[in-house]
Amino acid sequence: MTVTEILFGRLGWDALPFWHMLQNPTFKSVINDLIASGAGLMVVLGALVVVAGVSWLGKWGYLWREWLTSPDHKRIGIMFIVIALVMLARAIVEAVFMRAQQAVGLNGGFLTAEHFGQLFTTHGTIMVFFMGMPFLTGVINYVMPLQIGARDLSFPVLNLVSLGLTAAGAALVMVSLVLEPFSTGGWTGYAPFTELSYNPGAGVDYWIWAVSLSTFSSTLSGINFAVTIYKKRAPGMTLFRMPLFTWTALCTAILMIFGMPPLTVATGLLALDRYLDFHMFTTDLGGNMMNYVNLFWAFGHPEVYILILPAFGVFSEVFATFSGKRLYGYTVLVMATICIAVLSFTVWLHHFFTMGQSANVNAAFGIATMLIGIPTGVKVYDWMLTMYRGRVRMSVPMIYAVGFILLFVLGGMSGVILATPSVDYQVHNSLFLVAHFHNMLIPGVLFGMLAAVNYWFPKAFGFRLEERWGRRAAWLWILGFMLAFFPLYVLGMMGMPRRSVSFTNPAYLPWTVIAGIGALVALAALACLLLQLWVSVRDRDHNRVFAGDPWDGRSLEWATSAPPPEYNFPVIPEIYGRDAFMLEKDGGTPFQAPTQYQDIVMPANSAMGVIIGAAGFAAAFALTWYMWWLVVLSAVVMIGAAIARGFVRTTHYVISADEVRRTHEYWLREVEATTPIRRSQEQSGANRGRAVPPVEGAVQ
Amino acid sequence: MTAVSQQQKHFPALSALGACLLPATLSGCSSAPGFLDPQGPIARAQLGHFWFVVAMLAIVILPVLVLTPLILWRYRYGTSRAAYRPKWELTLWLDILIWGIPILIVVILSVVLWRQTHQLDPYRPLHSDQPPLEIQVVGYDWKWLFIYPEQHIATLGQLIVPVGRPVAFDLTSATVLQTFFIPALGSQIDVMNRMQTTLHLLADREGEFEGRNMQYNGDGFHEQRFTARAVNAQDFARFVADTRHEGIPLDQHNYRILARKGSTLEAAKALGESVTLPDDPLVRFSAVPDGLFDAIMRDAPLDWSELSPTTGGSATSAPATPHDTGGETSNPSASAASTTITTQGESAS
Amino acid sequence: MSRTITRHPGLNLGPAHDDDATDVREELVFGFWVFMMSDLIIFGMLFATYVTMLGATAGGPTPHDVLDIRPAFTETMLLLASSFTFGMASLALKYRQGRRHLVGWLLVTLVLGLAFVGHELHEFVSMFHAGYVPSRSGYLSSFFSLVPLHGLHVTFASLWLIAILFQIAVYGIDSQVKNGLLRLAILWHFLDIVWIGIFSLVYLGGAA
Amino acid sequence: MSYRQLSQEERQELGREQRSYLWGLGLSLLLTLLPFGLAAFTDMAHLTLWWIIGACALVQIVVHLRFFLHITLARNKREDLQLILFTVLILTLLCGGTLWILFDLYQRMMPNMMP
Ligand code: HEA
Ligand code: HEA
Ligand code: CUA
Ligand SMILES: [Cu+2]
Repeated sequence: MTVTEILFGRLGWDALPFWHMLQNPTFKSVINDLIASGAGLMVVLGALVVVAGVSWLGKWGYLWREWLTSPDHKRIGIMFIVIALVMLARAIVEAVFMRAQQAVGLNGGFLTAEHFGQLFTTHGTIMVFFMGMPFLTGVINYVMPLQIGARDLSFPVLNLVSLGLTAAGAALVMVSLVLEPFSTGGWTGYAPFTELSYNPGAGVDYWIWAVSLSTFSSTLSGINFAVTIYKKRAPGMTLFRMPLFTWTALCTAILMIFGMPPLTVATGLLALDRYLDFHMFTTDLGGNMMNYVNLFWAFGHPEVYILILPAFGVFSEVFATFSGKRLYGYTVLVMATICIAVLSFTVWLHHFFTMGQSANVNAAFGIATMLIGIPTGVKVYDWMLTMYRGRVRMSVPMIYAVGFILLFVLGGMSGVILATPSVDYQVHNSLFLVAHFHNMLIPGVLFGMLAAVNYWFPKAFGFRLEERWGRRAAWLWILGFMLAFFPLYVLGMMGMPRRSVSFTNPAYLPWTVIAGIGALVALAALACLLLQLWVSVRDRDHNRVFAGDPWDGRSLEWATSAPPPEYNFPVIPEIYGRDAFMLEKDGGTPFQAPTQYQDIVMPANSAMGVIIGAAGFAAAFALTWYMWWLVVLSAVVMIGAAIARGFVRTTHYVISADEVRRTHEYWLREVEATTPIRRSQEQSGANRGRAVPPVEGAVQ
Repeated sequence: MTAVSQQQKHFPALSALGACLLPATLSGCSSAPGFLDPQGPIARAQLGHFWFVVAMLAIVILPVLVLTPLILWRYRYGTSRAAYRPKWELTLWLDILIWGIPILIVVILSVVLWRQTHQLDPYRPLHSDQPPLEIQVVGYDWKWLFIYPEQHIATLGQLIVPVGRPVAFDLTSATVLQTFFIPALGSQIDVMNRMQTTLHLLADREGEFEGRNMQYNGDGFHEQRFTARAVNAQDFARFVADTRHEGIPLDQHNYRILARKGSTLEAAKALGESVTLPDDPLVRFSAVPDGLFDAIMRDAPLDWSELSPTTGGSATSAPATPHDTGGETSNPSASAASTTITTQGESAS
Repeated sequence: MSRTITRHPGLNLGPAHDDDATDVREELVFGFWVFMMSDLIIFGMLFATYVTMLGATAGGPTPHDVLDIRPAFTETMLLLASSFTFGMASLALKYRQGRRHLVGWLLVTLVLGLAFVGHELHEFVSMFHAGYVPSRSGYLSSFFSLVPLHGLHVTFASLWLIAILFQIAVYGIDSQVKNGLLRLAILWHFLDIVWIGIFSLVYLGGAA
Repeated sequence: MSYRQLSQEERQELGREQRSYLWGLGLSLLLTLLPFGLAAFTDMAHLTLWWIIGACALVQIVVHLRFFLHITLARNKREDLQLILFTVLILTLLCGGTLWILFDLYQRMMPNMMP
């Protein structure tokens, strides 16, 4: 063993994305390597720009104190969402490349099979683990403690660790653009294709460790959320007075706690196979690949509900708020959510109906799957009934919500079709399936998150998002989605398989072209979103809502300033019913000064997140490339940090009652000075975050 | 006459409805029949079931699609014509309705699902007065080998089956997980190394259908296609005889070439076959040793010393030899509904 | 003083102990318990996997050849005894029986835990010598993915115990040490429960 | 924390809790020794033996939960019992499902994997 081999393991020059082009310059390899190198360059440049920018502004200290080590759930939530957006940008570009490839994919196209394989694998992995999960974790992080009247999560430092682990996983995926290759095994990573004998390279290992980091992060977040909701609710906030978003957050948390372990087992055993010559899923010596598939989906199915439930919660809030009306069937909605969460552990086999098990098994799991349609349907009808007899304002979150309802039921329909084993035998692994899950993920998860951003952005940053560009983005989104994915239903019925770089049947071509156009429309929607963001930031003074209640909100998060102080509530509020803030407004008692202020104890900053994240990244990277010394080193750092943490005794600091009073009284004065507005003025500069009392408002 | 009609009688009317609903789609797939243009009883029953599910779901989905815009309009902000009840949150009979109807539909769907799943279980042999033709399928990266054990022949690239006679497939993989699928005939099924799955299909029309692997297995995945040809009994007998005479032996040397990574076309070239139709290559093997399939399943790498190098001798018992006569050239079992589909498909081409 | 109200799993210190920290403690311990439940799913899936791999011997050693219930019995006794001594330590903490008492019980527990790990390691080594290595068959792979994972947990728990002993040396028995001990106790008893599964299902069931 | 004189009541409670741990220890010993003895020293029919082992294990788990982890049925607003029951439910679903699925698959395609 040479020194370089010891130091760098199996990492060599051939990991550079342009290496093959230099070795073997064919037309295709040059194009593909140029694309890959461009992507790698973007990563490097992006990192450099960020580093240079922060240094230029001299903001390292600020970044460290106020963000990276801040245990404030609001800051952490925003950082989660930033990670999600960065990763989203990459995954979108990959999606557009895939659609472009298939639009010209009749007998060829411009991408190599290997490159295409990496594209769908990273796209799927990122969208699920590094876009969807951080996004919803971020939103829950930000909103849930505010909704239950808490100062922070139960375990703020653990929250930082979760953030660090997710960031580490995301960074690992990004690094794989510079030091190639990534896995081609899909986001599902089915063994034995991902076993060492079929895939000896570093790609699968990147995938295993990136996913593992994300899994640990989500498990910890789930625990944190669940305990917070159980133990930190404000006095009087019984379980059945919690806002629906908090309910969905609770169910998501429970799904995270119990749904992630099977994935840990699946990827862990796969790693044992690859690193220590185990035979869990290999084709020889008694390995059993079917169990990989089984374990993966025992996680995979709960996972899709982890993704969708918070979106359901967001839509529940949006429908009620923008219909100016109570949520129809609150209790029923809660029950339906719980039903969905529990049932989601009973259906995972529907992802492998074609494996060869007997009809009894298939039928049982098929029926269990269809059962989920019932509570989901009830939710849909409850949302419709929430609008019924209300006064519906078609603001941006509402456009997403309506687009969601209309498109989601179609995706649900294709889901039930897939749940029928005899039909699934025909459309399994086809583009019909791809259409189904994008039909759930985009109008469901993505629209949900976009609605959440539009809805809570003013709370987080103190100003509303600009409305016009937001509407354009929303409509383009709906259109782009339909163009991009409805053709895939047809293609799937025609037998076109998923994950296929090219095809020979000319009949597919018109449909793949339409789908390609759809992806471009979605890209235009993205452009509108960015414009919306830009215009909003530019005009932020015009759209300030310091008083904190721009939408005539119903739940507790609207009862504090925008943005809220780090301790959220100067005094923990007392709760007397559902829609707590609306109750106060109904009773004419919002914005009260308490009789007495008290010192507030807040968690102190901690570097644990950064340390564990950095060490986690180093360990994963080292494992991928076989740099054993670094593996040991980072393990020692992690354990050492955990032990050292046990010796830290200054874990809190105190904000004096005086300071709290000053801040609060300033805000109350500002609220007093704010003219309340009617909903017709909601989108104008007159909206400074205070609503006219409901009784007057109702008169229209 | 093949008595498989048991499986085809499901929902012919719905199939016809589907055929009318999707003319554009059908014209699209004229070049090779698929799910939407079934060529056998299994696929036909599956298509029927598909439309049945769609129809049942329409009952609960259409109200959403229609009523949502109506509600949005009627209760839009600023209107004064409709009632406004900001505190209304529950009406019992509405709740009974929104739980009851979906439950009812799921119950109906479940009953049908249970029956159909058992009926269309790929392991379930098809009823027929003809004995099934046995074919053993082996998946490689990235090609399919079809062994006809009774005939001691094998093919690569094309699967030739007699029309109207059930085919019993035994399947395995010599490499990673794959899925064997001929959409026009029915069910896809996983093939896995060291394991054997079973599939029963039947073609009731002559024709060429696309077949493929559906489960991603690497760089050559998109090329892992084959053509399934349903031919009449005489043609099938001729195919068997020709293959016995003209095929190359499937011996250790050729097997090793065959098992290398690569597409069918590459394998055909490496085996020294002159390929006339690059899109539709065919390699024929004679003298397939007995027990080859079992050996592939049992041990990797193959132990050739255990395999007897038979040269087409009929080591197997008599009744299993191919039926050279008695095949039907017509389409005895095509139902009215499926005829509609074919005509549409054909007229569009 | 009446009976302590139980607010969380494991031993509850009750109102005799400081302070305003009770709420924090309740959250911490409950959170840790939730974490244990998540961990339990991992073990559960590995148990199920193990059962499905019983036949995957690939012509190699069968469970009957591999498993020896006598060393496993010794390990069971060690672990059970350590659970009990940890319980005594918890009581020493709760009833403020003094630092010597507490540290004494903890040290006994630690020794028992380390003895368990050592004994198990010894068993694995002799298995390796007999050629029963994970790369031999799917069955052995599943054995070595389940049983050593439990051993790894015990190792980490022992490390944690050592860390807490050092904390006691530095800070005495303060609130944070108590929080740590309450959680570690839960981990310890939990690992004992997992071991009941391993001993019964893997060893007794396999040797029968 | 230093040594502290216990009140009468506290002393009683301490005794009670010590006895509780002893009970736990004794029952656990019994429930371990019984199946172990049967497995090691008798030629009992396998099926019966497995039933006994399984039953003893389950009872012993409950014993540990009760005497070492202090999980009781007392109704003082505790989430942990619900949590355990929920975990048991999910475990049953996941493990039961896994066993059902995989053994069914074995039967259909690789009978040699049946133990
Ligand atoms: C949440 C999940 C998610 C999302 C959103 C998407 C979005 C898209 N996906 Fe993806 N996809 C997956 C999850 C997702 N996908 C998964 C899991 C797979 C399977 C992988 C595998 O096979 O293993 C897959 C596979 C997959 C394939 C491979 C199909 C095959 O197997 O052949 C393709 C092909 O074109 C594709 C296309 C697209 C396109 C065009 C979009 C477009 O909709 C994307 C366009 C998106 C935008 C333009 C984003 C808009 C911007 C914002 C929302 C952010 C702005 C917000 C603020 C500023 C506040 N996807
Ligand atoms: C957010 C994500 C999400 C959601 C919410 C769903 C929801 C559902 N999914 Fe989907 N699914 C995925 C994401 C999602 N799925 C992904 C990512 C995959 C593929 C992964 C891969 O292979 O890479 C997949 C794959 C997948 C399969 C596997 C197919 C195959 O591999 O061959 C199946 C099969 O049963 C299925 C079914 C369903 C069903 C029945 C629902 C139901 O929950 C839908 C319920 C909703 C409705 C039914 C509509 C509204 C209801 C009414 C209006 C009331 C009336 C309804 C009835 C009476 C039924 N999904
Ligand atoms: Cu899959 Cu056997
Ligand atoms: Cu699913």
